[in-house]
Amino acid sequence: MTRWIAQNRGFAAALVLFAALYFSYHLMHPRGFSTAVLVQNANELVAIGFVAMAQTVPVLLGGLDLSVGAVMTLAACVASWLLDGTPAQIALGMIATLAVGAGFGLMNGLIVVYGRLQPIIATLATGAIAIGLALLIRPNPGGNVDGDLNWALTNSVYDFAETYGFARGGDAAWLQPFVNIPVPLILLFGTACLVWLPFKRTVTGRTIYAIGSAEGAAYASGLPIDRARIAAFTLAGFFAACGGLYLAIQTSTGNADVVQAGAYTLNSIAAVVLGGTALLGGTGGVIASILGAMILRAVSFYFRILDIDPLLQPLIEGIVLLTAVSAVAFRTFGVKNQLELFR
Amino acid sequence: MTTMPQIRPDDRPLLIAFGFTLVILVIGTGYTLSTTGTMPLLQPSYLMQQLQIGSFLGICAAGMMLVILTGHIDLSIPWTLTSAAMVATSVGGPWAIPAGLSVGLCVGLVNGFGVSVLRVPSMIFTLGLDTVLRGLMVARTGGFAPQDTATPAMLYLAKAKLLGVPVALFVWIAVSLVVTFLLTRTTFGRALYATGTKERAAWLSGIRTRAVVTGAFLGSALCAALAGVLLAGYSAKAYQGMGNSYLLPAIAAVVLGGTHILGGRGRYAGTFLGVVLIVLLNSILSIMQMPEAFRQIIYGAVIIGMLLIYGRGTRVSE
Amino acid sequence: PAVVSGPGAQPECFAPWTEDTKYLQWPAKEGPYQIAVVNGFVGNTWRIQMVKTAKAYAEDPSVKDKISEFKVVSTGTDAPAQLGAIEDFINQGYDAIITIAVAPTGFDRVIRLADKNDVVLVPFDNVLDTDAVMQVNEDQLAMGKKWGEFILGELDAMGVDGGKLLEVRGLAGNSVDRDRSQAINDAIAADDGNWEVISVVGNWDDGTTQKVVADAIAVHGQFDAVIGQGGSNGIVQALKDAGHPWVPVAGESENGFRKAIAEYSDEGLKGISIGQSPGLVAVAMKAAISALEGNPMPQLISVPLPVATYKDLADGQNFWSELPDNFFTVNEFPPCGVNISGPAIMAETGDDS
Amino acid sequence: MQNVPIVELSDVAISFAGVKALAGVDFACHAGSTHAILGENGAGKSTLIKIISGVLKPDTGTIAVNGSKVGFSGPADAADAGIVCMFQELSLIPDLSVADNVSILRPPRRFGLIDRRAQIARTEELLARVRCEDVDPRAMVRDLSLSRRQMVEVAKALGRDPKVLILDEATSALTQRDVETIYGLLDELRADGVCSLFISHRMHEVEALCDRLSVFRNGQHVETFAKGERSDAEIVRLMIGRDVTAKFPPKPPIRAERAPAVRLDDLRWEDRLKGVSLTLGKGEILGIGGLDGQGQKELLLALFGVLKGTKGTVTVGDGDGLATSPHRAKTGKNRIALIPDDRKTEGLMLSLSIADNIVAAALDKVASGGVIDPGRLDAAVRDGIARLQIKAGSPAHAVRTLSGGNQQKVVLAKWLMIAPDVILMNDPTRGIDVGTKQEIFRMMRTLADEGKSILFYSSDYAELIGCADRVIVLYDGRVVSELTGEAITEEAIVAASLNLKGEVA
Ligand SMILES: Nc1ncnc2c1ncn2[C@@H]1O[C@H](COP(=O)(O)OP(=O)(O)OP(=O)(O)O)[C@@H](O)[C@H]1O
Ligand SMILES: Nc1ncnc2c1ncn2[C@@H]1O[C@H](COP(=O)(O)OP(=O)(O)OP(=O)(O)O)[C@@H](O)[C@H]1O
Ligand SMILES: [Mg+2]
Ligand SMILES: [Mg+2]
Repeated sequence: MTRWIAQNRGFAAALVLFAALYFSYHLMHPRGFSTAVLVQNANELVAIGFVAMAQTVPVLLGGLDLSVGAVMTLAACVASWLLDGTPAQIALGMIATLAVGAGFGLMNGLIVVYGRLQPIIATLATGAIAIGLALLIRPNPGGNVDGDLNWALTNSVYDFAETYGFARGGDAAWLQPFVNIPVPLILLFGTACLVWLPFKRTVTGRTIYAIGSAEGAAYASGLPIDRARIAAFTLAGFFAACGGLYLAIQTSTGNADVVQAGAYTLNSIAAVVLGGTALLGGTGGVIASILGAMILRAVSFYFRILDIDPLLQPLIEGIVLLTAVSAVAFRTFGVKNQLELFR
Repeated sequence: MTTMPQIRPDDRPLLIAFGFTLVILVIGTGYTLSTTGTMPLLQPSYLMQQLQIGSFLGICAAGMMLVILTGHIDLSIPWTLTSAAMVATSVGGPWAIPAGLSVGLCVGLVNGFGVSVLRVPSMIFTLGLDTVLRGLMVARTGGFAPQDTATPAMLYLAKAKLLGVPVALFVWIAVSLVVTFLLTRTTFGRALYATGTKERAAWLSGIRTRAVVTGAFLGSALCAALAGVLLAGYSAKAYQGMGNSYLLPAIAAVVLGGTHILGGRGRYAGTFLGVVLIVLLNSILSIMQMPEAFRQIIYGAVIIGMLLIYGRGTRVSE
Repeated sequence: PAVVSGPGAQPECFAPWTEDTKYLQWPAKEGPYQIAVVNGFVGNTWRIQMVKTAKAYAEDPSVKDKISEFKVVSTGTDAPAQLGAIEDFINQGYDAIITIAVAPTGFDRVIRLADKNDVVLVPFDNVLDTDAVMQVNEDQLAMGKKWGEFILGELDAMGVDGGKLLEVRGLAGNSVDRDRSQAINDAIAADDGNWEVISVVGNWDDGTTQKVVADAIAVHGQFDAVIGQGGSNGIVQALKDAGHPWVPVAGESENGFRKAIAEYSDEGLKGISIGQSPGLVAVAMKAAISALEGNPMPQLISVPLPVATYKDLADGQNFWSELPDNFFTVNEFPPCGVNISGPAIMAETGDDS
Repeated sequence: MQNVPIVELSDVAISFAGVKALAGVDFACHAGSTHAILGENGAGKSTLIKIISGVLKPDTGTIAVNGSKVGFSGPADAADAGIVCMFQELSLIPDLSVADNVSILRPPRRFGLIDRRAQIARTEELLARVRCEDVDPRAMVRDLSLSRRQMVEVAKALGRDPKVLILDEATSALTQRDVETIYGLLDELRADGVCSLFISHRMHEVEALCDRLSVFRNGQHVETFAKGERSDAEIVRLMIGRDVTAKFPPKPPIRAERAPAVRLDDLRWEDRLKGVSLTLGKGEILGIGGLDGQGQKELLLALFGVLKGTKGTVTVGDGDGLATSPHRAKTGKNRIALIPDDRKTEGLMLSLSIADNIVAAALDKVASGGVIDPGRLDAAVRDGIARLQIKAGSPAHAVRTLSGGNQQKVVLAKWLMIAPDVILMNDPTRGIDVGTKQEIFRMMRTLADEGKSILFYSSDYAELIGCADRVIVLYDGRVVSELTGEAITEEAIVAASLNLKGEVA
């Protein structure tokens, strides 16, 4: 345990910060600690959570993916055409959406690896392409998404069961311990656990960490560098598409909003940093970034329960962000060997 | 792996960017000839106008390049620019421009402190500061800069013409000369490249890397502030969000000019060409009335395509 | 809410969009009410003026006693955050939520929750593609039509019946841009003159508009008129800089634009200024309160277009030559008892320089 | 040994940007032998083994393994063929655990996923084989000392079941005990029929270990012969083309009284320095000995202003205190220079040009008022290159194109340019060939004679004995012994290093 904290100091700090923030939010909320509030918070988290996950993978490599927000938007626009009809059609639509995102990520990976471009600049460019495609697919916001799907996935497990009439409409005894869990939370953490945790324990996954930590050493050790890079960007595209898919379901809409895409990309980087993952790569993880996204969101929750001048809110938001990321830095004052500050 | 003939690898991006600029001019002229029978792109007056507008971007890019050379990035350009403009117009009078520039001074120092002393990743610190600046402007002005009209001096710098050439262009050229001089002929320039290549080794060589990084951010913020002051002159007033469209093009211009995004390598002439290229590309797309969707796609494709042609970025084999 | 038949309360203020507009009625609640405004983007003049108007109106004697709690939040252009904020206020037990939607669709879930909890949800300005909620707006199609017809009328009066028109569009992909542009072009198409329309994208932003108009002038030489959806200050600036002769211009309601019309109309700047008013927020708040009191309300409330042409500009009344360019002149709606003028909010801001 | 060579290169050539690194090389090595590769810096040794291990592809020529031609597309292919390489720059991943590193390529799996528990068990086994039971498999590599890392690297190589094991200066940072362990291991491996290729600049190691030697010079394979066929002097002549008579310049007579340049009194820092007191005289070369990681590095860093929170008093020259940053150290009344041990990340800016590196520490010397004078700059660079005889095509080339030895010279040139009064050296000859070493030692003596003071840590006892006027030995952050003149012997240093007397001097 002590070793875990020592090796994951950033994550531990983020966890404490989030717990404190979120707990006091509930204390102050008129309907704190209720399923409704939890469901609402979870819904708000999913898209940014997925995009933060997406950003994490290239960051672990020591790169940045500036196209994650755009890929999310592209995926949402694709999904807004495909998520209607019979259950089979909807399922196919979902798969197609995720495939589009993963495919776009794959393209990023191929460009970075075989074009030998720096990820940050390659994805800046492909991000523009993704937004362009999204605008072609959805020149104006709109879409048609199955209403049941929208309702079932944006509520608690009970509503999910009720909508689709399984487990006796949600009243089955075995389901009772879970009925209050928000479905979006299950989707988010489920994807993280089912996709990321196993992936991390493959050679390719470990190579991603190795590249971020010491690329030359990773190559000299014979690790599959190119494959890992491509996999990382593909995975980023996949996670971003998960975010887009959920966004489309949540809003029943595709909206090729350039500004929103940009905001998501930048927020994803903030989330990654808040979660304790080093932008230089090598340490950190996807779960930590979800936590970072939760912190970002939790900060904005306060504007809804506290009486804060609306025109001061952007300022406060900025100061909180700046303070949070600088707080991490106060460690630098404790560093006794100044060489440790310079990588 | 044979010897590179004549062309030095450093010059390649310059030549390619220059060639590409010519290609754009040719395509654009072909288009206007075939549609309207005119060729505005080759008229000096049109080019001057484009360069006048491009000078705001050019000045931002010059500052951004300093920061990128140190291996960092400055995302606070948009609201530094806006804040400087809004402060300048609200102070007004002879102190307008100094007041605007002093906003840049403060922003640069704060960024430099956060990045080099606190060692927060620049990507995130400058983003945070940008948000704070936006918040400050929203809060302070409440939507109405007490006085938002540009002073005569600002109008002169941004709009007037000297010998038929826009003064703004002279400002851009002056900034370019200063930056080129800084980079090639001063100890600060050498220290900048050294720090960007390997900060650890530079620091152990007794280079004050914190000061160097702070200097780079200072340069960037001052450039953004200057661009803001000029832009306010060009629009005759300052307004919220006037800097929004200067961040990504500035980064793109620097990179298209052959500067390595991770720092340590790059020449100013490249950045200058990069700006010209982007300005012309934009104006041709708008002449063609290109829909936003295709505009974005072309933009992305051009960046990728050119970088692929540069063929930089060595595979790590060690 | 129940769908009822009209007429609704205060028809002089809450005018139905068309004759077919249905009416909605919520069960009457005891006041005072908790009301929230969920804004999206913040960081341009219009939105800030809107927020200030909302706050000022909440203090207005006519409604102050009816509001027990009033909050404004801005979520940025982030759909989940906006939906989340709305849902949060529903959860907190707010009675009415006013919002500028970040997208015209995607609100199904919060509409459903609002109905379940008898919360009045009022989108305004950027409205929703649905008839399930009460909405407040100016008619964008009518606005575009008016712009187009006015310009063509002026040209006709000048004896011009063909030539080049410059259209400056707004933000790509936005439904307001789509509606306005379509109406403008329909009006032009309906004219029997021989018009060539050049479209450029100005994003409703002064700087972008100024640049694209300058570009268009440089390429096309001269236009017979300009129709801009926004960023009107930029249009004027670009014409001035290029030494372009003054021509009829249609635009928004920025103070700077009106100042320019007043100054140059003799020289040919025959302008029309129609504004999407930040004061809409006050109308939306008033409508929400009225609905909470149990009055039948039109589902789609049409707020009259505040039109001013070069003929009826008066300094100190519908523009202020002493004041900055950036604020939106039309703010009050007398039929609704919304009397917060732009300068009044400005006075509240104070002059701190 | 008459059988088919396990690795055979025929007519291999490779060049980098026009510089021939290897040309027309025929080379073979056999199973069951330990084969040394010798040559001065830049001779092409590292390039050779990079070709063998698949890191580089030759421009021409062929490689055969066990008689059949192969074309490796990367280190992974070579590893599949049983060729395992320990590079001179470690190939460990700092942010992964020791266990992860040891099994990095072919980890034990369960259900297709990496089995952490099996991995740890395997690592413990391998660490035991290299007598490093003290290393925790779960620890992060970045938390280990350099010598421990090298041993982990050895364990990692062993874990790959090598047929050909290549050690490129893999022992350069090892302590005596670990070196012995490796000797033992290599003997075992030889008995198992493994071929070991061993690159080292330490002749005594080669002597002790290898049965065959190959000498390279200027990118060409000069000769291969069995151990004992040639004398040391002959080998050196083959390597550098001339005789090296005395390795170390003669020491001046011992002088009792020297004006102090640096005085330390009870210097403490964290738990690494526990009260170091010493005096470094003007014109003196003071050697620091001891096992790796006893505070030597920290001592040098502290004097250079890198460490914060030091306690105790330090007097530099007449009355100056401890610098607070390298910049202060460099620009103080008494200028201090530090030659760091890791030149790739601490000494050099690899992708910058040779010229820029040489002037990096002395920018203000070639500038007035912050503006550089190109004439003075060129002169200074030329002077630096000439003074240290740096072998370089053009000063405008990136330093990374230089061989290791020449890179080290660039570091030295950089610091000589500020005309330092006190030079701190952290293992300055690591990976440097005999010829260059000799030059460096001669230069150190010249500097000392000019009145400069040198504080010099070396992991090689012979260097301390041959070069230092006085030697102090550190143990656990304390000076445990001070040796002067005749008393500087290997026995004395080793004994003090192990703190055998148990006394504190
Ligand atoms: N990537 C490269 N680019 C340019 N030159 C190179 C490159 N790699 C090696 N060289 C050159 O090839 C020659 C041989 O270098 P190599 O590293 O093999 O020497 P070495 O024998 O290992 O020397 P040392 O004893 O210093 O390790 C040197 O002159 C070096 O400058
Ligand atoms: N990233 C790189 N790109 C190009 N060439 C490189 C790169 N890194 C190293 N090299 C070249 O590869 C050659 C071998 O590298 P290495 O670091 O092993 O040098 P070396 O000569 O063995 O040095 P040392 O004394 O440390 O032995 C060097 O001469 C260097 O020129
Ligand atoms: Mg070597
Ligand atoms: Mg070597």
